[in-house]
Amino acid sequence: MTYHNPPTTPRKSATFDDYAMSEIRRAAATGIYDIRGSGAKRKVPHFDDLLFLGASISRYPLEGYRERCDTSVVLGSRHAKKPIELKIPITIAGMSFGSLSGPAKEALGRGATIAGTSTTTGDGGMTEEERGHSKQLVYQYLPSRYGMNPRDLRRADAIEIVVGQGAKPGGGGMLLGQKISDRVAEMRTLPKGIDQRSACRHPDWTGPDDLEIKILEIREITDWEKPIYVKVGGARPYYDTALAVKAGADVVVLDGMQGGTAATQEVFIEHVGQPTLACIRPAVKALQDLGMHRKVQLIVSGGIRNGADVAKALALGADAVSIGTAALIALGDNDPHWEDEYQKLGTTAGAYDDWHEGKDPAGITTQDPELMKRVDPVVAGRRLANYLKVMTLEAQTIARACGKNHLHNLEPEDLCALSIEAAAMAGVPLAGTNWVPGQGGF
Amino acid sequence: MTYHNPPTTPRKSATFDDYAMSEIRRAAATGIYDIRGSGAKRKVPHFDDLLFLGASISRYPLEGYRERCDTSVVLGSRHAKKPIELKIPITIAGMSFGSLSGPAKEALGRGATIAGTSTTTGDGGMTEEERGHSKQLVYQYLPSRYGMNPRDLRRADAIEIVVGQGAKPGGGGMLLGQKISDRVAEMRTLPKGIDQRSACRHPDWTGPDDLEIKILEIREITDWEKPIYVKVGGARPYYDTALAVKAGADVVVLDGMQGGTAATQEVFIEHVGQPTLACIRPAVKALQDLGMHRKVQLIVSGGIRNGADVAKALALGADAVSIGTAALIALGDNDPHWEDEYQKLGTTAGAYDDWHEGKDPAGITTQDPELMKRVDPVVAGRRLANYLKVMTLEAQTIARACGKNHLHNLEPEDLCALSIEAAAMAGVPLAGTNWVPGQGGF
Amino acid sequence: MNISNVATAPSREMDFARRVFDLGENSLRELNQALHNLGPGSNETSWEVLNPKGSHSVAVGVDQPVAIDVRGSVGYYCGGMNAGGAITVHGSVGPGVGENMMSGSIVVKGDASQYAGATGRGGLLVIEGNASSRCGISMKGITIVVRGNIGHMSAFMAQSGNLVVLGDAGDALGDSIYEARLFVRGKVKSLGADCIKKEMRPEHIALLQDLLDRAGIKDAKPEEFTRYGSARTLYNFNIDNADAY
Amino acid sequence: MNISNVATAPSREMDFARRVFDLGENSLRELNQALHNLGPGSNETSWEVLNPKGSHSVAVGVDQPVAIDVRGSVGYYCGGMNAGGAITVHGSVGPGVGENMMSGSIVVKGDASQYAGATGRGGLLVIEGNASSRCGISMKGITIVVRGNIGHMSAFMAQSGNLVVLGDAGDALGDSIYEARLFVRGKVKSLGADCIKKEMRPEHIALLQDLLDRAGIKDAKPEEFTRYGSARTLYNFNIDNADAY
Repeated sequence: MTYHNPPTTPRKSATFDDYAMSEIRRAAATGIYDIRGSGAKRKVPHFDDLLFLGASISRYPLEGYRERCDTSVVLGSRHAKKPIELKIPITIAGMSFGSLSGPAKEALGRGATIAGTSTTTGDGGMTEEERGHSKQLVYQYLPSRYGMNPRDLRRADAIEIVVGQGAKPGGGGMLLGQKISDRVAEMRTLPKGIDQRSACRHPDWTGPDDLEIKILEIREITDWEKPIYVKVGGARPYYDTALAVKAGADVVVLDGMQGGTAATQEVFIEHVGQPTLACIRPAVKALQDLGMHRKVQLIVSGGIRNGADVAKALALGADAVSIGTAALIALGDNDPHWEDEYQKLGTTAGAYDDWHEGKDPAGITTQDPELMKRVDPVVAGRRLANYLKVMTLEAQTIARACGKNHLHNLEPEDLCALSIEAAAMAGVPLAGTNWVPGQGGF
Repeated sequence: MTYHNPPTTPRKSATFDDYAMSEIRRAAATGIYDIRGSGAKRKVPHFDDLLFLGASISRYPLEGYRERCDTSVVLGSRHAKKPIELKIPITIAGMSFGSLSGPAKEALGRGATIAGTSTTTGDGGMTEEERGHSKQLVYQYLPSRYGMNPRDLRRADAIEIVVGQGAKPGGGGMLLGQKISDRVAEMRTLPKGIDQRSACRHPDWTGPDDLEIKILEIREITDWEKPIYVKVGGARPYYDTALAVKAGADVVVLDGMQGGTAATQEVFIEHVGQPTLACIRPAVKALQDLGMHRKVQLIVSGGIRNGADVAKALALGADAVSIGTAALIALGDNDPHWEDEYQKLGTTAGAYDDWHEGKDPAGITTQDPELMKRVDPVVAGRRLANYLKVMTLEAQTIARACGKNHLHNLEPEDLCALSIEAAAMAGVPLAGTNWVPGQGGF
Repeated sequence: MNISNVATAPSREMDFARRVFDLGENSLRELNQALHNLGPGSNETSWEVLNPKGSHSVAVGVDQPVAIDVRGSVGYYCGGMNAGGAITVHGSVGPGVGENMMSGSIVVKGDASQYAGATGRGGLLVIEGNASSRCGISMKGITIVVRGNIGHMSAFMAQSGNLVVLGDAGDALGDSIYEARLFVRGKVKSLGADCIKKEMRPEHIALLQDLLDRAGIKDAKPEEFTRYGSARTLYNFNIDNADAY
Repeated sequence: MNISNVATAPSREMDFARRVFDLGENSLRELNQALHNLGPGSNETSWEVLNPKGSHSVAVGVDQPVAIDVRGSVGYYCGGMNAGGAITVHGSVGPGVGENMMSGSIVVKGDASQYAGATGRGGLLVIEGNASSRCGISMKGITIVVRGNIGHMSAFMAQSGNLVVLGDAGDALGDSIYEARLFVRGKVKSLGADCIKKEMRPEHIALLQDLLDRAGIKDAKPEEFTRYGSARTLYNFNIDNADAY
């Protein structure tokens, strides 16, 4: 054998990894921070780090017949004359018309209605497609107030006051000029083709004391009929939940940092807000401390993907969950079917998140009339309904295995955790031990 | 079906992985340890493991594109008659002329000046390019004293006494003969083409009591006009910061183990010093214990890549950050554009770190007149300015989301951690809990 | 009968008896429910509200062309989301008067607090006293006429509509403004980012005259006003404008 | 008038009154500021400093060709970074006398502590007593002449310049030396790594004679000295020299 002089093996830095370097280059070339859609992509402690214990021999000594495992949930019974009754504890989160195409919005309404759950409007107002095809529709009341009007307020089945979103707690929005079609511009009372900024605070109130008065106004306008939700991003979940309840909310919607967005600064998405898993227990604690758990309902969102996630969120104390990204994937977003076109856009199926550019090959996050045609609202709606039903079945399977006749009977004691972080966040013991790390309240 | 005898699946060792084995081979072939540039490449707890909470109901955010969020910082007001005033809290770290080419140094000066911040000389003295193009220039006072002279000392806007660097706390430097051009040799008063070692201790003082006298001398020479920084590597940050303050420093520069270097032993880079994240709280504690926090400024460096890193360092108590590696990447270092040439050098874009060999295809870490031409100081300076502005915008985005009108108002209480390690190092609670692991001092 | 605003008052053939509603005796809920119960052809077109004593949400969500006189001062969101009503407040109003108004008119005899006419989409809001900060914030088509002065940050992110001020304007007028038109007769303390002074062309004179007429203002001439609007430099993001953001 | 060093003293046409500065009464800051305030054509070319009592940083950063007599012993860094001044210390000096000197001269009548002339780039440093360890460490062009002995580790990493010693040298002389020239008249306790004895060729005799003349030394001949310099084996790293590192 002859020896040669080997070079050092090339090695990349974990700190300056390819992504960090490419971001520096992008910043150097463009001078503007990266804006993108979708939620936090980094790995954070999540529901996958929890396990259900299942039933044990001593608890079911004899074979019993399977009882019904109920999945229904009532939202808004605290103050509303007409609370919302859902068949399944999974709702479709608010996604703006503008970020999504008309057919996509229609498909969401169709699918949710088949599955017996509600959809939500979003920044940009209520569309006829959505109202028409949704049996139960939640109308978002946002800082931008794009398209807000009393007629739609009264046509809605519930009203969601959006204080924040998990992808950007404390941040506003931005819809780039490319996506402003005639229809979007008209709904938003803005010229076509200009960047549309959404404010981060509401124009006519600040703080929990004002919020209480704002809720009163909306109740008066809608004659105390409709449930009023308050949606917050996962920032200080204990305080935010407590304040929403004190301000009079019927339902608190809590969106963790993995929650999707249509367009936000990458730095915001990845670095601001707490993981969904970390938000639930403090929020539930706030409800319990106020004696309002199960009286004011808690809807949790941000990275819900399957029935196990649903069951775990409920076991930790949520009343329901909400999905955004997962619903879009069910409709066909980021599907390998369009891989060629994703490649042309410099990305790959599964990684496409430049939704603000409006070039979505799957026709979902776009306002391009041609691309939009790729979404058949009937077929896509059916797909969404299928997916919602599967999630529900999965959650039921788990609940039955734990001997529960209603999903709401799942408890933290049914869980254990695979990592110290998840155990501490969820307030459940590490698997195989009775150690709940960092115990001592929130 | 016929059965065959399957071979064992080939399996590599996690301990003797490819990199470890190739290093053994390299050592066996060459008889010298690996010298390279850049910082620690292994994965260590870093700012990515922290999150900002953001504002919601209990705190009010500032309007993202509107409400003022100040970023200015004053350095050296403790003793200097003429402190340094920067528009942004991100400075360019000291990188030696010799390790970098003249055009690269000029580009750093141009970019920093556009962005309203300072640059720093480095081992090897002050060049005209740099002094001419930098509105604010910090002059390093190093053990080697290459090129040190009273005229440049007085032309500088501040003086940085370098006690150590994060990549090699306690170690000296080495510039291999290949990189010693006529100009470099002349500035360093050394023959061309020989290896240049930089000492690890200053030739005329040792220890904190001597340092106090050395600082007095420099103040006397510069008539107490200029801020005097003391730069230390992240070794024993509590004591090192406290001693720098007691010795009379105006500013302490603290460089964590991920900090870059022009040429140091790989074993030193990867195995000596503490991660940047772990250094900040002890240093801030030292300042607080001495009643000097915000009076003596703390600049943190080592692996700063984006505005989130900046915001997190500031929230933990730093007054500003400093960048080295990231600035080089912004200028074009390790750019995939030169992939063919990187391949010829036996490496790949993103992994090239044999900067001491002077063959940098990007023309940055070289003294080769032909390669050097690849850096256009005007274009590269503009790129750096873009990058600095993006980082600042990102940090502002976060600060606004936390309701701050100045980056310096970010606090540890605005943060939570994703891992037990990061929570303990940063002294902030694990997300979703109020558990600060290992609390009880440093 | 006191109809403060003939120009926009609903036309009626007969004047039926007024309905008088005393908030000292009945609840806010009853008042608003009664107003919402009015059908399209209702005869009860004239209402009077006594003793509001700073109540919030007085006459919100009105959706019929009725005249409502409020005798006294009110709290937040008076006339919020008004669609067609002609509301007159004989006193001062709290924050967010006429927020998100769709059509109709609101006349305030006294002063208005923050956020007057916020996000309003149509109709006419007249404030005979002063308006405080953030007047016309995020306005989307409403016309606001203020006899007195307006406070800081007014017409912030104003998208469309008209803001007419006979007195002075505070700091940062029209910051981040889109396509709304601002007319100020007095001094402007400072303009916000991307807001500039613009030429008063004949069509603007005509428009402003019409607005003043509709607000029943006789003692001011369009020529005395200066027009302000968007420089449109922030319409698409550019890094060199970062300081303005 | 006492000019200790005629060879390098600045030439002057007239002898103005001396400025006398008593450090027992005025502060160090005032002394150095006064010296720095001197302009290129200043008349105050002759200074006397009384009662230094071991002060540090006496007459640092002098940048004009003035003569300064210090009466007594001083602390660290006396005459640090001197550029052109002719400084005479009538006593002993602490560590780092004339550190990083650029030009001019410093004469020490007594002994010098560690680091004398460290990193000096030019000019002449004369020590009439002994110099302690690390004399001429990292020197970069300065000429140092010591009448007595020098301590260990002198001329460590010396890059360039001349070190002349009339007495003995301590351990590890010239360790890791680059291109500086060392001349020792007495014994050398030991040589440092890569430092070797070298031949005294005629040009070295001439050079050394010139240096002795400039230092005003009449009682020593160049021929009595031995020259030492770099073996240049450590100039580029080789694993087999690792022991020397």
